[in-house]
Amino acid sequence: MTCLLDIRELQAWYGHTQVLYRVELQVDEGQVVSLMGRNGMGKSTTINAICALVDRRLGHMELQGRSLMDLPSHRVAQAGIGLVPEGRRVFPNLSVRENLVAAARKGAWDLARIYRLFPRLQERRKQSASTLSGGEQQMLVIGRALMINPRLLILDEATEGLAPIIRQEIWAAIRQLKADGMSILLVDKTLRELLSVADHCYILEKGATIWSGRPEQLDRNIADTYLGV
Amino acid sequence: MNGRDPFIAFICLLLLASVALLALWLDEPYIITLATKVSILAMAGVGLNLALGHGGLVSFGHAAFFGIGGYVAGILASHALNYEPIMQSPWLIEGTTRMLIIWPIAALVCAAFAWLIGALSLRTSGVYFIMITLAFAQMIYYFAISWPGYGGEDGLSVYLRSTFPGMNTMNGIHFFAICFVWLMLAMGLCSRLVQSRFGLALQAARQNPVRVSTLGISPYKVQLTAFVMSGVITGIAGALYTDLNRFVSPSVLGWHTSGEIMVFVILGGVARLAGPLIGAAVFIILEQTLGSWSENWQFWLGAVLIVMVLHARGGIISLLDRRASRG
Amino acid sequence: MVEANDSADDDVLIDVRSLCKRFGTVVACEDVSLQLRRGEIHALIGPNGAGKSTLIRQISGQLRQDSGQILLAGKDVSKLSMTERARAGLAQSFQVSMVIPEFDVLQNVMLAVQGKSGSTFRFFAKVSQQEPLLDKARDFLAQVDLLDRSSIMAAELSHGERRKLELCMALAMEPKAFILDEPMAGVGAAESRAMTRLLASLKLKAPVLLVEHDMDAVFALADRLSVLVYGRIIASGTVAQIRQNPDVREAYMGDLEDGDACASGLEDSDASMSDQRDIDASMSDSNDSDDETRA
Amino acid sequence: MSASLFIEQLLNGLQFGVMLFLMSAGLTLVFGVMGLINLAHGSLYMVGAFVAAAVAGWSGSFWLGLAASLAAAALAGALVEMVVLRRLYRRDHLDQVLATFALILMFSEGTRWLFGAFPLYLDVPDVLAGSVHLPVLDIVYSRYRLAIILCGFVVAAGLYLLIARTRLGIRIRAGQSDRQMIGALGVDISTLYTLVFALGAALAGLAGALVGAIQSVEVGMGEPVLILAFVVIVIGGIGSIKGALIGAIIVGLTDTMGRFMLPVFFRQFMDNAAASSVGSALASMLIYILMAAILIIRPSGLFGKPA
Amino acid sequence: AAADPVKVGMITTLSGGGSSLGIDVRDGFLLAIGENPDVELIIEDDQRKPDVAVQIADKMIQSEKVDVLTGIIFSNLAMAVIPAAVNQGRFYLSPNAGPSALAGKGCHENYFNVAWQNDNLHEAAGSYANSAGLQNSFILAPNYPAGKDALTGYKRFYEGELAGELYTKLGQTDYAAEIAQIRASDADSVFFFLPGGMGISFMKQWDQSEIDLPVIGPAFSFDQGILGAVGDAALGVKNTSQWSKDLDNEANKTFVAEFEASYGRLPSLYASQGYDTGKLLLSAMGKADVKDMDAFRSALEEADFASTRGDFAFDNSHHPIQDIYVREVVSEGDVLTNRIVSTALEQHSNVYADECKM
Ligand SMILES: Nc1ncnc2c1ncn2[C@@H]1O[C@H](COP(=O)(O)OP(=O)(O)OP(=O)(O)O)[C@@H](O)[C@H]1O
Ligand SMILES: Nc1ncnc2c1ncn2[C@@H]1O[C@H](COP(=O)(O)OP(=O)(O)OP(=O)(O)O)[C@@H](O)[C@H]1O
Ligand SMILES: [Mg+2]
Ligand SMILES: [Mg+2]
Repeated sequence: MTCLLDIRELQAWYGHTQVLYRVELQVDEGQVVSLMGRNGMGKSTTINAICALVDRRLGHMELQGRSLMDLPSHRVAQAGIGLVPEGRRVFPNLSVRENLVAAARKGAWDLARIYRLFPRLQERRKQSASTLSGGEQQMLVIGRALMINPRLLILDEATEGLAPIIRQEIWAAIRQLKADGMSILLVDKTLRELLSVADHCYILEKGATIWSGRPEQLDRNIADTYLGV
Repeated sequence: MNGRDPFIAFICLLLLASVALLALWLDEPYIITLATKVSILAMAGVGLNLALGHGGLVSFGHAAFFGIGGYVAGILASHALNYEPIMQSPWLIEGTTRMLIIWPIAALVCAAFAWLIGALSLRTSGVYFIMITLAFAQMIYYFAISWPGYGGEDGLSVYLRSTFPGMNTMNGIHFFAICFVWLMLAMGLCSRLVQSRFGLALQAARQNPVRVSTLGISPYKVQLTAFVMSGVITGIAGALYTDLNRFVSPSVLGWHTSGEIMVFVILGGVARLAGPLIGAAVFIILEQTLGSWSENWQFWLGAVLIVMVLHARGGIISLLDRRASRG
Repeated sequence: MVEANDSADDDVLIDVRSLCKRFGTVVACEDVSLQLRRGEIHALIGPNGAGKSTLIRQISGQLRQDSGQILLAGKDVSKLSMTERARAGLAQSFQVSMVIPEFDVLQNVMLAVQGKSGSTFRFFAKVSQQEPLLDKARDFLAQVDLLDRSSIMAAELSHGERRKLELCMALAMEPKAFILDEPMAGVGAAESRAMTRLLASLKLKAPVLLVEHDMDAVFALADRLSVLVYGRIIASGTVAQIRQNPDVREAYMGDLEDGDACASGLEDSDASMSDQRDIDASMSDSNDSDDETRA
Repeated sequence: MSASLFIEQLLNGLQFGVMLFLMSAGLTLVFGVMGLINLAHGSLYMVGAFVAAAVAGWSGSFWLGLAASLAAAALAGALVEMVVLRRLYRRDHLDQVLATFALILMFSEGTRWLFGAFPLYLDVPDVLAGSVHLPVLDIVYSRYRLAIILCGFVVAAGLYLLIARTRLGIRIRAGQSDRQMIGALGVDISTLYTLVFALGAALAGLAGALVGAIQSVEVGMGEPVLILAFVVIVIGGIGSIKGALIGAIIVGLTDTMGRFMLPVFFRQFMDNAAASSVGSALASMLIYILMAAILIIRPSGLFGKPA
Repeated sequence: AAADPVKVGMITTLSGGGSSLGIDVRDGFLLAIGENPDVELIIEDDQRKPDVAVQIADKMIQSEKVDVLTGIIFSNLAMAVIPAAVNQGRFYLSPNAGPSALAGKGCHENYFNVAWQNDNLHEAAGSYANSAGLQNSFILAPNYPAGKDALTGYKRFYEGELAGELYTKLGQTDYAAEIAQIRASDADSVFFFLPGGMGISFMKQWDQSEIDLPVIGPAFSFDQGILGAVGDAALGVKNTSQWSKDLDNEANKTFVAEFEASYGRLPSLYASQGYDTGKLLLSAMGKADVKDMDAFRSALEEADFASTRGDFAFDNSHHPIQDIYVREVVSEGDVLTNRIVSTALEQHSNVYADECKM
């Protein structure tokens, strides 16, 4: 299997404060990788660094052998990364449909398929995104990221605020995507699901990769120390 | 506000005072006039900064208060100089040239206007607030232009500065002292205000009014109070400006004046204690030096301002800040 | 309007009576009645878009209802503004974090304390020198374990930390009733147990109306549950009653096995011990995985 | 006052309104849709008028001047965006205010430098000179003004379609609310914004050239327009093209009818000169009174979405 | 004869809108002064802001210690500066702007107006209307003091009826509504005072409306600097002025020729006023030392210089007594300019002079 995303020795800053010190992360083609760690350890920052949303200055970051370090965020996305950001950043002044088509690119995922996944969005397609319920917004951002038909889908707490029944659907969808061959990088707090779907796990502690391995390898000890479980 | 702000403000005030004293020693009365002008405009800026910087109420109509304060001073003084009472029935109201009477009246009138304008304008927010405050200022401007009573567009001359006990206000340095003390008072007041409980609520209301109201604090009341205070400070500066020029005209009410006061604040540093002072001083120095240097000085002024915006994020004061934190 | 026999019930702190709200054609709230009693945690669950946040916004005053009434401790507050309701004793946390971004953590909490004490219109004394205010704020921060972050700007907090701050601000208001919209969202697996404990302790101070999708937390905490679907309350009762209700399972929980809580895996409460054992088993398979760690 | 004069004044008001819309069309795009406070919009309008006048004077063809004005304003706009404004999107609105205020100074003085201090000449093209006789009510109307109305409506329709219906429009609006996010989804928002800003500038230039033919082409002509354009957009509700058009027409009608009717009204109580003076004083305040009233009743304009 | 050089401070509008007027005044003045070593000239831009003008005046008086001030274009700036300046013992020579307040009760011994009292050209227009047999004028001006003075001035001499009287908004650019009212009235002529861009806009729109009525106005909207921008719309319009390029006297011929040679454009009314101001100053300097205020004042009062407008004298309020002409806009080759057709008022002074106690 070829390596899709390869991150080594990544450091990143918010303004003058360094947040990432040494992040190591590999995502292989078709793999589901999960990124774990307690609150504030730098999971979202790592993801933002991949997408060029924070200032990353040092380290290596390659997508299929092509360096991402100097690319602006839109080029990163064009290279095939779809992001579901933390905290539902819908475009509030756009309608649901407009949110979905704003950045859409041709591929397997189109409006019809998104609506099939989330019928709720079809019901609300003309409504302004700012008036959606929290869960509906979450569906919308997932749909929006899928609409750009990425090679690597990044989900940062994508199931937050969703009802259990929808959450099950999302996990089912993730399994389906995996089966379709999409690579996925996941941050989530539902460890059970996470561990059952992931091929590989990374744990971050204070901005550095502290552990990595297959989910089966995650033992009580490590979980206790770094995930506080 | 920022921890170093009082210190920077102190240095700036010291500098301003020493410039004026130096000018006195070198017998350069015009420099004193300029220093006085800086004090007055900076004070207007301090007023605006309270609303715009700390309160997030971007008022594009502060010329209204500057002008109203100015007209209050002008009207009172001109009546006194012409020996015509302002009103005869039902009460006799006479004009006056005593600053100690003019100031409270200017403050009261400005407070009333600011309260009215603020109460209505605060129903809106953001860009709409900018425009509705502009609308009120423009109404007053057009009223002043076409109302013949006090000179209309031609303005109102008062020939002599109003008086202050123990001072010869026509003497440049004396008048400078008055304006300078006012500036210090205004800055001191703002600095205390911002660090008080009220200031905390005001700044919070700027950032997240909904959150503030769910904490049991009414953002509307807090903002309106700040807006009135801001209007009063700017209004008193306006009254002083009339005395500086011994003249007031509708041009101080125009949107250019609002824009200029705003530019002082932004140029110096929004929500920073010494911001308006630095902004006004730099702007006036640029105007003077470039003006003597090139006929197309406005072009160069624009160019310098642009360079400043692009490179001094957070205003000129942030440059000083950076220097200080490095050194 | 208030009937004598209703208001006689001293135990009811928040009494929502046949509330209705629609947005155009969307009915977000249809004839909803609900009571929050002293000393209880009343959880409100329901599918996404059911109208939970809308209901909460009406109670807090952010939205005005189309019809119906809201009583707080027997007093009709339906016409009061948000500020007045907060002053009457409602504290709220939001689904999307609402903090004062450019204030540090301590200042955020101080503002809440100040709101509670109603001392905003003091213009001269420096807040930073007011020890009682500071002490109180620090005290609350300690309760949510954020004290060591107190000088960080709220905007720079991580998502989970911000949720805690939000809760802390509600705490600092020392209200008559808490209304919390998804307080657990974003709180990591590690912290969620502490958070659950914190929430449980809240009801000793004042009753809690809790909206939450994290079923573990809900089942562990709630004394009573109401289920909202398409703007209507379709069921309410104890945890046990609701878990068995087929309608609720169909509309909301899906095909969850008993005890198979979905919110989190490793840190399950007693309700999902079987689960826990599974994972323990899977972990012991890989006892020498430490080598794998990329140091 | 005859009925036909009244109707003609209504028409004049409508016409003035559409002209106002044309003047604010570019700003609607830049300010209303992109969310950028551009005080230098009036300067781009002035650039359009000056270039049109200079090129028309030199070549003798109005149409060549018009084309040149579009090109020059678009170029100036693109340049300004790339050199200055691009760095300010992420900053506070206030920095944009300061920067574009500085740009006004540079444009005004630069124009005076290039073209001299004296007003320039620009006349309507021969095909559009003179007036047409409207058969209804016996009204004579300027052909050129009718052309301006037409142009205003075409621009309104075009902008509406662009913003509401095209993918480009959706992206521009998305960028307004969250620039970073639309970038992270793979849209090159910087280039897009440069283009849109240039388009807004070109519209300002177009208005400058068209209106310049019936008004005075002089340094400083852009400033009153700027204020009016902001008024129009705010009344209509920021971000709404329909709002801007309707806002413009309301302003046009209010202003024209105010100027016309108020003196007539005051003549009931006072002599001619005084009535005219009081009426006109009130008329000049009228649009601001209107704006304040509208915002007090509807805090986000007629068609704006509540914040 | 003068011992010391005379220090002259010129405050005029050199930037922004309205700067073309200031530039003309300055250029005319410079032309008159020439390379005279006895005149030390300081020029400052007032930006058309009254407060700036006042501060510059203070500077010139206090720091530069000028003897003579001049240059202000606009009445509102003049009102801000002149009273204070003359009270501080400086001479002020006005090359433009003569507000009535400074002609009547507010007159001052040190204040000399070399252009006109504000009402003069409008009065001449009224008088011309009578002589042209006009019976029913429609008159309009912006709603501010100078506009009101203009209409009052016109009505003071005009004897016919008024078809309408309108005050427009200051800075207005669209006149469709006013033109419609004129069309609907039964006026036989239109008199307007709309300075600067307002006049240009009005004339263009008037022309396009194809209403066939005679238009009269003061020279301001039909002067050299502005005619180019109004274009053919102005052809044939009668306007009143105390000066014209084709005035037949030696001083004027030299002035026009020298001005064209020096600046490469035709001189305007304002340039002639600036020029006359300069010449007046030189004539006084030749007779008295500026430090001897009384002598210098008498020298100024004599107005012993060759004015571009022919006969020139000061009345008791120090405003000109002069002929005011009616000019017609004509085209000479491919440029538009003015030609004198008649004299509207002869040896005209101003109505406020009686109130002046000096
Ligand atoms: N805008 C910012 N400026 C400065 N520091 C920040 C900013 N955003 C986050 N941080 C800091 O960076 C660190 C890592 O934050 P990050 O959001 O990556 O954590 P996380 O692992 O995603 O946590 P969570 O599970 O709570 O979302 C935190 O300590 C946080 O305080
Ligand atoms: N202003 C509005 N205009 C139109 N529809 C609205 C508006 N506000 C909310 N809605 C709709 O009302 C419904 C209820 O929304 P609400 O936010 O109350 O849901 P919720 O139960 O909190 O859902 P979640 O669990 O996903 O947060 C949603 O379908 C939403 O789209
Ligand atoms: Mg995170
Ligand atoms: Mg919700």
